[in-house]
Amino acid sequence: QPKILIAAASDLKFALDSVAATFKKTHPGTVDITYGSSGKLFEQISNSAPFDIFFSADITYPQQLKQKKLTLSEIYIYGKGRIVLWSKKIDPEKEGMNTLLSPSILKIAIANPQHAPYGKRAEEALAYYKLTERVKSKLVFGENISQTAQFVTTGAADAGIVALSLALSPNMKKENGTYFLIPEESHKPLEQGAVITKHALGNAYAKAFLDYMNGATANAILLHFGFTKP
Amino acid sequence: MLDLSPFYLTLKLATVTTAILFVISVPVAYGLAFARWRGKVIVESIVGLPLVLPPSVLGFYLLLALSPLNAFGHFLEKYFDLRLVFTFPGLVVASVIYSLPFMIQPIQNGFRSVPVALKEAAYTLGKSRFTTLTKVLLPNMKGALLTGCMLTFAHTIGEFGVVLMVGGNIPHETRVISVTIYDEVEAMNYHQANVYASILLVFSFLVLISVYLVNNRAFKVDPYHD
Amino acid sequence: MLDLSPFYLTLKLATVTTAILFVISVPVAYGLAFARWRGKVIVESIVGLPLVLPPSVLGFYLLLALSPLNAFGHFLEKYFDLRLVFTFPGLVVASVIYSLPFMIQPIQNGFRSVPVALKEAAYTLGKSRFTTLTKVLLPNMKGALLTGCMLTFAHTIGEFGVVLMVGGNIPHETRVISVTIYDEVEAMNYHQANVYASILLVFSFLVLISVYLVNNRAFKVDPYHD
Amino acid sequence: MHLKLTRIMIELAITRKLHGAGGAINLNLDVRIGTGDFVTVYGPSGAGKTSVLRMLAGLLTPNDGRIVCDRQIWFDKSKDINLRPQFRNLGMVFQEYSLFPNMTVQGNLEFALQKDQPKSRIDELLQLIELEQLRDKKPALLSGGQKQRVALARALVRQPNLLLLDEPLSALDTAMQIKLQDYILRVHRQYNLTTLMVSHDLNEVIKMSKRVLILEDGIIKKDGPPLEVLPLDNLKPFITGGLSR
Amino acid sequence: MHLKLTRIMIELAITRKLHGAGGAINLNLDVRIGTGDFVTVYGPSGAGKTSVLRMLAGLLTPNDGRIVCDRQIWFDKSKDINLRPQFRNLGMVFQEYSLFPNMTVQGNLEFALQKDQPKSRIDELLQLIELEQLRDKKPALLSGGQKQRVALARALVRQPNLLLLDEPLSALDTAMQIKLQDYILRVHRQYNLTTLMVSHDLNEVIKMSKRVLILEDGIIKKDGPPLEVLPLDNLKPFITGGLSR
Ligand SMILES: Nc1ncnc2c1ncn2[C@@H]1O[C@H](COP(=O)(O)OP(=O)(O)OP(=O)(O)O)[C@@H](O)[C@H]1O
Ligand SMILES: Nc1ncnc2c1ncn2[C@@H]1O[C@H](COP(=O)(O)OP(=O)(O)OP(=O)(O)O)[C@@H](O)[C@H]1O
Ligand code: MOO
Ligand SMILES: [Mg+2]
Ligand SMILES: [Mg+2]
Repeated sequence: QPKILIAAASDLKFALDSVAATFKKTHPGTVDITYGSSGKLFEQISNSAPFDIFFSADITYPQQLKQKKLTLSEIYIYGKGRIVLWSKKIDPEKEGMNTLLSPSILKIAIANPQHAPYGKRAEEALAYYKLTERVKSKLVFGENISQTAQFVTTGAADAGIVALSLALSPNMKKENGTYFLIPEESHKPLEQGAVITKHALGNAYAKAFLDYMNGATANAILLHFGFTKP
Repeated sequence: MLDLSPFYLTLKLATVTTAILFVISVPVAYGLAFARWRGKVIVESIVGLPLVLPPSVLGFYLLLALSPLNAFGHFLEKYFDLRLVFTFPGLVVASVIYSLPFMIQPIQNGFRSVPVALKEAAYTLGKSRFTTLTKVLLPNMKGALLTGCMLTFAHTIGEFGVVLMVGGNIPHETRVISVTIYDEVEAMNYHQANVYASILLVFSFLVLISVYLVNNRAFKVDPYHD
Repeated sequence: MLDLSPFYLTLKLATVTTAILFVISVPVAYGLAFARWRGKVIVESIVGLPLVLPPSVLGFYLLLALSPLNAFGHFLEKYFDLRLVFTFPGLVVASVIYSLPFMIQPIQNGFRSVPVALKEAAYTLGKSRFTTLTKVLLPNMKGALLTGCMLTFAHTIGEFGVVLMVGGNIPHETRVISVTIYDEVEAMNYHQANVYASILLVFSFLVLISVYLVNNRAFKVDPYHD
Repeated sequence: MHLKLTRIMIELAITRKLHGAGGAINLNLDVRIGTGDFVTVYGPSGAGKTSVLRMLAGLLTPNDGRIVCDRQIWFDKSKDINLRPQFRNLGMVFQEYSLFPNMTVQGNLEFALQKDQPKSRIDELLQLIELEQLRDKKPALLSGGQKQRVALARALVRQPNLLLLDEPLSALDTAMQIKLQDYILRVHRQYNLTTLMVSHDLNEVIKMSKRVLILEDGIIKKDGPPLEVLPLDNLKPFITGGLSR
Repeated sequence: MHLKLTRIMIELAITRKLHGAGGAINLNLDVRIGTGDFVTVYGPSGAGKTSVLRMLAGLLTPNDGRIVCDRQIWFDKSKDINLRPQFRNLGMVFQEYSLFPNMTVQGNLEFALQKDQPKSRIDELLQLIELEQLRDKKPALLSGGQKQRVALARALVRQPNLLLLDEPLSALDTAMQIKLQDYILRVHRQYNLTTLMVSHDLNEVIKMSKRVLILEDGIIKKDGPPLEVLPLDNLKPFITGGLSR
């Protein structure tokens, strides 16, 4: 019975669960996935965590692993992430980014730009729209993109910049929010990279999974969750 | 360029939390230690529950409760113009709930370790329960009080999951030292993280040393027994 | 479909951690409570330090220390064939360090609250220090021992940051209940999270209630004083 | 002028079950004590003497009956009255001292001081018990007899109407005993204090009290003047036993 | 046959500073006690009696001097010897009982039992102190005198060579005192125990001991047979004082 353990960035939560489910139908075996912030997972893999594949929200982490010779494959860019402005309080579709200036938006959640890839992009987008200074006092920071989503879905923050993949997930849709897709030109691309790590040595199942990610089914699922092909 | 505000915020949070919890815990622990009503164990157990919830989960539920979209948070906002999420007062509320058992448990045990005879002696001298509490019971359980305050204070300093959730990591408002160090680690600024952590450790070490020095003096095994 | 393995792992972790810490803490607290050498406060303070480090930072440093890439972890792997990171034994080591002060501090205070006269009486009866410890001191500080064990046990159940960092959230190996609930919250599976949290709370509540019931019986204020 | 002898300070009619050395004891009392009387409770170890004082002080609850002091009901089972110890104006010397370990000798006495009392009262008492030089020491450092003296002084600070003394001088040498007995008698007379003392020292009982209650197995076996009710034959053979050896 | 009178059990030559009621006391002793002797230490409260016993037991460290017991050095400042209390084979009754609150009456006695001793020893002693019915009770439930009896019995369980009794009968009624005095004397003679007792009860001292050390302010003022060194005039006026009132 083949078996792999995957470490994946939290923005992949729903997409990768679906991919794994379909994968298992054609490739019987066990696929366990541990989600977390890309930085933490990178740290753990660097210190010999038993993960076979690493899906990062930011391509730089797999690149660093490769430099450290902790990988077994090339880096595979499985998609580009997008960010959205999400709110329960106001429909951001109407005014786009300027929604953030509304007096009824008291708190805006973004992921921590210091270490979360989605946070960095959010910050860039704010700068692009020259909002940085004007909303600075409204910002609150989630540890990763999931926590940021919790800030807005619970209503603790009035609006937030989260991953499109999360906004499209059934669980977040249930929350009755609306979102505005932030134009791509406002920030650097969110290149999502995956790599097989040293731990998978001799594990063909890991290779099979990554190959499957490249296939049509997986791509359709990824697209459904808003990950466009680069 | 070291930002000192996290240290300041942390110290403030730990001090305020410890003070509030002390004031809450002394009467509650007193009641729990001496009361004899049946339902007591239920209260005792509820008081212990915050301990078993993972901090970030506790934080999440607090976030829900305090969110202006929900009844309680809405009530606070509407009638008191108070929004607790992502504010320092909110952190205090969260820390108080989170650390409750660390203060109550040792103090309750302390109350029980004071000989009943002392309480009785104070009563026959006509002293009220309050005077007996402040002049006889508490001074004879200093060790327990100190244990409670120390565990609470240190625990609040190291507190992270709840604070991150309820506080939202806002610089100068809710970004305490634990969150700051964590951010630096995650950003792989290990040097900066080490600097912060070292300062925290050295500072805490100094605080602990002075507390223990004072405490040991207070506890000095009386010279009759050597 | 509820996965029960996190509960099992958590219970195992909390039990093993509490047991190990108890065995470590009794002698250490004994030494700290009664020893008179000068450097004592330094040890006391060091013992208290794990408290002030944010769990995830402590976890990070432990990860570094135990990683086979670094000296200590390498040494363990080479000579004992022991890898602690991302394994259950590693979680135990981390939890023991993390909860150390919660066990030592109350026990140390307990030792001090037993009247010296009892120790003296045992000695004049020719009893060794060990017999005096087990038959006289410990039985007369049950409350303190219980406080230590309860705080440690509950704290380990709720422990999260350290476990996540050192354990790495690996199913059936290091995915304890705190991490599981957190994962469900992160995935916005609030229903599932609530189910897990409720089971944890109800279970903990029952444990706490029974501990308190037994404890209250042990502590029953003697009927001469009513 | 009132008839001092007829005024009653304490009416005690109570029962309480105790675990005695010879099986269950049923402590069963029905006594009246006049204002300003000095009454001793005498009886073998475990007879229930301390328990009687504790019930008067409100520290032990009778199973049944009533206690009236100075026309105020302190305890009445049928009416469900049980005045808390704080409100029973009395002074008590505990058989096991119960000094406050956190306070100095002086602190223990000052704690008993009431607002309207002068501080000089403390100095007076410290001098009486000959512990002025140890006033700043904590009880843990005192000898047994020194502790007992502090316990006595502490009970005397308030000058209450009712004084309960549980073997107040048992740990003291003869000279100190005599001195403190004389002092107790002096304040007893001066302030017309009603005093209930437990003592097993025959000499002391004879010297101090007008009335003795002989308590045995929870029941008052005899009640009367010391020379009539005490087992005085215990006195002589004892001394001669030693002398003639 | 050996010359019993010349064998020395204890050699005590020590000094220790104490906080006395009249300023600092310098406890300064130089005494020898013969094997099988019954010696009483008599003196005012705070004179240092308990401190002497504590130093013998190894619970208080002398500032200087040496203690030799049965030819074994227990303490010698100059040689830096200080035998731990556990290894000084003695039995001690503490002035304040020091019973173990976690054990029952019987448990307290059994704790003192040594491996080779029969359990029946406990029953014997429980019977002697008349507490068989309370054997399963914890000390907190006992009366003062009952506690004192347990403390005495506990010290007697081991039948040590040296017995240190700190006011062992002060809380008991006369009848019980006489009974236990007789018992102590019996075991003392039977096992040739060396016994050092602190007591302030003149009758008791006269009855029990062959030799009395009068301790005042830390110094032995007199040393001799009870009838020669005790202040016997305290006895008579005391009783008559009461009787003639
Ligand atoms: N709350 C209680 N319930 C039942 N029995 C008790 C309680 N308290 C004490 N006793 C028992 O009652 C008896 C009388 O105790 P008490 O302390 O009144 O005796 P006493 O006359 O003062 O004796 P002593 O002279 O030895 O001090 C003892 O056998 C004691 O064990
Ligand atoms: N460790 C100590 N250091 C200094 N002084 C002490 C110490 N322990 C006791 N003292 C003091 O020494 C004196 C003698 O105490 P001790 O207990 O030996 O008296 P005692 O003769 O047994 O009196 P009593 O008959 O009242 O029990 C007291 O004044 C006491 O306060
Ligand atoms: O997906 Mo991230 O690494 O939590 O921003
Ligand atoms: Mg009594
Ligand atoms: Mg003494």
